[in-house]
Amino acid sequence: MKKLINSPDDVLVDSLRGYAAAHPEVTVDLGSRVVFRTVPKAPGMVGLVSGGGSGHEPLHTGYVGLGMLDAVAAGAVFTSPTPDQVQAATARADFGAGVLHIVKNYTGDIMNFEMGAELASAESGTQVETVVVADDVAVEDSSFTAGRRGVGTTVLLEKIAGAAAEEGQDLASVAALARRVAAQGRSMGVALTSSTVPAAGRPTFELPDDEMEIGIGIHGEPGRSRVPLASAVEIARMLVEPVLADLDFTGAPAVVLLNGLGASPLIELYLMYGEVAKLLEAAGVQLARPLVGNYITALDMAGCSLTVLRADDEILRLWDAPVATPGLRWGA
Amino acid sequence: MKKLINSPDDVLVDSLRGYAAAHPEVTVDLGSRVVFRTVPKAPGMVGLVSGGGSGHEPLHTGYVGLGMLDAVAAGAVFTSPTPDQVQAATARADFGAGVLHIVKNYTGDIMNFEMGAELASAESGTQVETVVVADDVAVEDSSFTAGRRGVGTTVLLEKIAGAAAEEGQDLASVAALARRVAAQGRSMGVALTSSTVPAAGRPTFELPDDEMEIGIGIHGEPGRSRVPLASAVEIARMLVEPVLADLDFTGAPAVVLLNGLGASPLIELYLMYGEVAKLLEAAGVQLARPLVGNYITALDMAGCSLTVLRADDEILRLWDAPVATPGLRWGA
Amino acid sequence: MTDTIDLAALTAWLYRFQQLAAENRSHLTELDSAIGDADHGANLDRGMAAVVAALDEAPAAAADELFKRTGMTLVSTVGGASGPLYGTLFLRLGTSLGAVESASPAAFGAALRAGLEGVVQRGKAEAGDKTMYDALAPAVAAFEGAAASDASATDAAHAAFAAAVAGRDATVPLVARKGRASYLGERAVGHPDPGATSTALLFQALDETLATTPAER
Amino acid sequence: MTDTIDLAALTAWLYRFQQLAAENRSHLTELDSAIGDADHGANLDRGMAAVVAALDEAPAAAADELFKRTGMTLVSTVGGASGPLYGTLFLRLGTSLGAVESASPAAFGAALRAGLEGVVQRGKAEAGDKTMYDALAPAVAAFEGAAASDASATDAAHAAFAAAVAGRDATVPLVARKGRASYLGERAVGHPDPGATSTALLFQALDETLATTPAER
Ligand SMILES: Nc1ncnc2c1ncn2[C@@H]1O[C@H](COP(=O)(O)OP(=O)(O)O)[C@@H](O)[C@H]1O
Ligand SMILES: Nc1ncnc2c1ncn2[C@@H]1O[C@H](COP(=O)(O)OP(=O)(O)O)[C@@H](O)[C@H]1O
Ligand SMILES: [Mg+2]
Ligand SMILES: [Mg+2]
Ligand SMILES: [Mg+2]
Ligand SMILES: [Mg+2]
Repeated sequence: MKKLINSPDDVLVDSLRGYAAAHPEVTVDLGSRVVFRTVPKAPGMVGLVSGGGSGHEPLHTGYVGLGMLDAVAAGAVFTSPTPDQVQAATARADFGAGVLHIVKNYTGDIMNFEMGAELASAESGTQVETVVVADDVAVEDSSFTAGRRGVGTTVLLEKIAGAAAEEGQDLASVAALARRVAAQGRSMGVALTSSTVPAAGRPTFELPDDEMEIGIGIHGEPGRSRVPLASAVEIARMLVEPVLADLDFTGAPAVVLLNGLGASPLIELYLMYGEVAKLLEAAGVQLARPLVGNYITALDMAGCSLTVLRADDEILRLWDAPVATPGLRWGA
Repeated sequence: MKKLINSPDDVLVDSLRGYAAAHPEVTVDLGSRVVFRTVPKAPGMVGLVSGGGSGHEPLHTGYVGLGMLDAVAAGAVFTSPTPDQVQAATARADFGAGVLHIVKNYTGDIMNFEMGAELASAESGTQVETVVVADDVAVEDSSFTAGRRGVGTTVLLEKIAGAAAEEGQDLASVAALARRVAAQGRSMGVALTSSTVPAAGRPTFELPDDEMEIGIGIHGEPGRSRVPLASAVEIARMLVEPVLADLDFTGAPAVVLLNGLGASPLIELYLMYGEVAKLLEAAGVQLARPLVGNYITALDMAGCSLTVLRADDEILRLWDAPVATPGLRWGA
Repeated sequence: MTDTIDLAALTAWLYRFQQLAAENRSHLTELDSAIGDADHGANLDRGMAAVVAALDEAPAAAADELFKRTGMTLVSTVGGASGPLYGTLFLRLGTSLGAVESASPAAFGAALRAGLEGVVQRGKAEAGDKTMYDALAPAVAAFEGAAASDASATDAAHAAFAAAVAGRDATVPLVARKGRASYLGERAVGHPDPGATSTALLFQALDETLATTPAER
Repeated sequence: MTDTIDLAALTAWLYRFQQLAAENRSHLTELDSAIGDADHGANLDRGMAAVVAALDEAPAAAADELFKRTGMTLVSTVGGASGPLYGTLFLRLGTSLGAVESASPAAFGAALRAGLEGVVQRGKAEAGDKTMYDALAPAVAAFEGAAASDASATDAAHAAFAAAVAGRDATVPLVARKGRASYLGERAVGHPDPGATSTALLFQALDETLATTPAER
C-alpha cells in the first residue's frame, strides 16, 4: 500500500487537520469529525447537512460553504458516520428554519442519519427532512432490497439544493426540490483498478491487468459485469446506454458530470467527456451544464463515472447561482 | 497500461476535443492544438501565452481564461510544442501591447518557444518577452547544465501575472513581475509510483512497492534519491527542508501549493498539507494563501509536490484578484 | 449452572463477546470483503473495545445501565449498518430488563425478543434476507422456547447458540436482499453473511459465559 | 560507389533514416526512459514519418528544397529538444547546399559543418555534454577530413558513420550537462545518450545509402 499517510488509523483526523489549515472559511471539529462553515448562515435560513464515509473527497467536506452545505459529518473511511456525529452536524446547521439531511442510499448511512435525526429532534426540537440519493443504475431498482446506491447525483443535489437554501427558500421547498433532483439523476461508473482502504492495507478486489469492472460502486462494490479493457468510445457506450435506458433525458436540458474516481488524470477525464458527450448528443440530450473532474471519488481508484441530471430552467438557475466551497466554486 | 483512452496516438486530440466540449468559454483549434479564450481581451492589453508538453492538466490548458492565460500551445504528451504552435498561440494573444511567454525550463520548451517567438516577431512584428520558470530545488542549480526544471511555481506565476495583465499593466511591468515571481518560488516533489506515457505503454521507471523517489520531475525525471517509503510526517520534512534551504522564506507572506501529481486522492493531499504546514510554520513561514489539489500533474503518477512562493502585498493582491478558468476559479 | 442470570454474568457476557470479536476481526472482515466493504470486523472490534473500556472505567450497577451504555457506545463508535443494529439490540435489552441486578430466563428471553424487534424496526430485515436477522431470530426463539419449558438459563443459552449457528449457516446459499450484499445479486450466493456470523459469536459468548461458574470465568 | 552525391541519393538517405528511426523507435525510447522522458523514439519516428509522407506527395527538385522541407517538417512535428535540433541541422544543410541537384563530397562536408554549427547555436552544447553533439561533431569532422583527402563520398560516409558510433559510445561513461539527462548527475553514467544514438543512425543511413547503387536501394 503506497499512500501519503502516517498510519491507517489516523488518516481521517490527519486529513481533516490539513483541510482545516488550508481553508479558514470552514471549521473542523476534530473531536466529533464535523465540518461546518466558519461564518454560519443567518437565522431563519434552512440548513443543509450531509455526510457519509470518508474517502470520497471533495464529497462531502469539500462542499461546505456558501451556496452548498452548512455542515458535514465525516465517517471513518468508507464507513457511515455515527448518529451523534449527525446530531452534532445538524446542530451546526440549525438556524431555526429546519435542516435538510442529504443521505446517500447505503443501509449504514440511512440508519445512522435516521437515528441522528431522532436525536436532533428529541434533544433540540430541530425539524429534519431527509432526501435519499439512489441514482446508481448499475444496481437493479427494487423495493425488496437495499435499492440503488447513492453516487454522483449527490454532488449536483448538494449544489442545487444549497442554492435554494441560500436564497431563503423554506424547508418544504428545499426538500421538494432536492427530491426532484434525486428523482431525475442517474449514474453509472467504471473501475480500471480497485481502491485500497488504508485499514485493510490491500486492494478491496483483484482486477486483472486486461479487465475492468462496469457498474462499480464508490466503495468498490462489484458492478454489473467484469469485461475486457476497452477503448474510451466503448466505455462511454457502456456508461451512457444504461443511464439513458433508465430515464428519458430528451426534451429537457441536462447537467452532465463526468467524474473521476480518484486516480484517473484529467487528460483522460476530458477525453471520456468528449466521447460521452458525442453519444448523449446523438441520443438527443441537450448538454446544458457540463462538469468534468474529481467530484465524488473512491480513494485511489482509477476510473470514472457518468451522472446525467434531467434539469429545467429553475434547476439551471440554481446551478448557476454563486457557490464558494473548496470543492466547487464559481460566481463568488 | 490501464487508461481511459482510444489509442495512444489520439490521446491529446481526443482529450482536447472533450475539453472544448466541456468549456465553451475556451476555444480549441484542434489542427494547431492551440487553446485560447473564446472572447479575447480588449485591444491594448498584454497577452499571456504558455504551453508545454501535455499530461500536466490542468496546467496549462486549464488556465486559459479571465485573469490568467490568453492562449496555450499544447504539445504531445510530455513533449514540448513546436515553434509553429507557439507562433499560433502568440497570434491569439497579441492584442497590440505585446505578449509574455511563460516557459518551463526544459531544453525542448526553451528552444521551441525561442523559435516560436522568432517566427511571431518576424511574421507579425509581435513583441515577445519571455519568463523562464526554473524552481525545482531537486536539481542542482548550475549555469553549466540545463539548470533547474520548471514546476509548481508556473501555476502561481500564471495566476499572478495574469491578474496584472488583466488590470492593464504593460508588457515591461508584467514581465518584471513574472520574473520576480519566478525568482521567489521553489518546489520539491515526491513520487510513490511512476507515470505511464500512453505512447510508451509502460511505466517510465520501476519503483519497488516499498520505495519512493524524492525530488521527482513532472515527466518522471529521476530525483535526488530513492528512499524507503516513509510516513507523511517524514515525507513532509523531505520536501520542506530543501525548499527552505534554498531561499529565505521568513519575514514575508507565502503562497503555498501542495500539489497532487495525478493519482493521489485529495484525502492524502490534505493530510500532506497539514504536515507541511506544521513544518513551515515552525520554521517561521507565514502561510498566507494555501492551495491544495491537482494543479500541475504528471499523468497518473501518485505523489505530490510542494511549492512555496515568497510573496508581498502586491503579489497577494494579484493572487486574490478574480480568476475564472476551468482549472482555477474565484471571485468571478 | 444457574437459574437466574446475575449482573456479573451479563457483564461477563459482554467481555467474552469483545474477546471473540477481537479474535475474529480479520475473519469477519474477510467475509465482508467477499460480499460487502471489508469493514465488519474492524467495525465490531472498534465498538466492543470501546464498550469494555467504558466498563473497565466504571462497571454498571444494574442491567439497564449496563446494556444502555453498551448500546450507546456501539451506536457512537461503530458507524456503518452494524452500529445502529447492534446498538439498538442492546438498548432494547436494557429497556426491557430495567434496573434489575439479575434476570430470570423468561425475563432475559423477553429482553432478547425486544432487542430483535428493535433490529427489525431499524433495518426492516425479514427472514431469508441474508442478514444478522437470520441468526438472531432463531436464537431468540430458541432461548424463549427453552425458557418457556422451564429450562435453565444455561440450557436456554446453549439452545440459542445452536440455533444461531444453524441460522448463520443457512445464510450461505442465499441471495441478499438487505445491506451492501444486496448489490451483488447471485454473486452473494455461497458466502455466509458477516453480520449473521458475528451474531453467532454473540450467542457463543452467552453460552460459554452461562456454562461456566463465576470462578471459572 | 559514387563520387558526387545526387538528389536521388540525398532523398534515399532520408528515406533510409526514416526506416531506421521506425525500427529503432522503441530502442531509442528505452534509452530515453533511462536518462530522459521516454519519448525520443516516438518524437523522431513521428517527425521522419511526416518527412517521407511529404516527400511521397511531392519529391523535391533540388537539395535546398529537400532539406529545408525536411527541416521545417521536423521542427513543426517533433517538438521536444530534438525537433529544433534536427530541424536546424537539416535547414542549414539546405541553405549550405543551395539549389543544386548533386553535391561533391567537399560541398556535402561543408553543409554538414553548417548543420553542426546550427545545432550548437540552438543548443549550446559542447563536447562531452552527453548530447547528439558528441556523435555529430566527430562524424562531421570525419566526413570533412575524408573529403579533404579526396576520398569518395562512399568512403567519407563510412568514416563518418564509424566516428558517429564511436562518439555515441563515448557518451556512455559521461555525466550529462545538457538536456533532461543533466538532472541525473552521476546517475546518467553508464547509459548512451539517446540523441547521440539517433545521430549514429543518421550516419548509418548515409553510409548504407552511399554504399549501394541506386538500383539496390
Ligand atoms: N437492513 C438490515 N437489517 C439487518 N441487518 C443488516 C441490514 N443491513 C445490513 N445488515 C447486517 O450488517 C452487516 C454488515 O455490517 P457492517 O459491515 O459493519 O456495516 P456496513 O455494511 O455499513 O459496512 C451485514 O452482514 C448484515 O448482517
Ligand atoms: N542543448 C542540447 N544540445 C544538443 N543536443 C541536445 C540538447 N539538449 C538535448 N539534446 C539532445 O536531445 C535528446 C533528447 O531528445 P528528445 O527526447 O526527443 O527531446 P526531450 O529531451 O525534449 O524529450 C538528447 O538525448 C540529446 O542528445
Ligand atoms: Mg462499511
Ligand atoms: Mg520530451
Ligand atoms: Mg461492511
Ligand atoms: Mg525525451
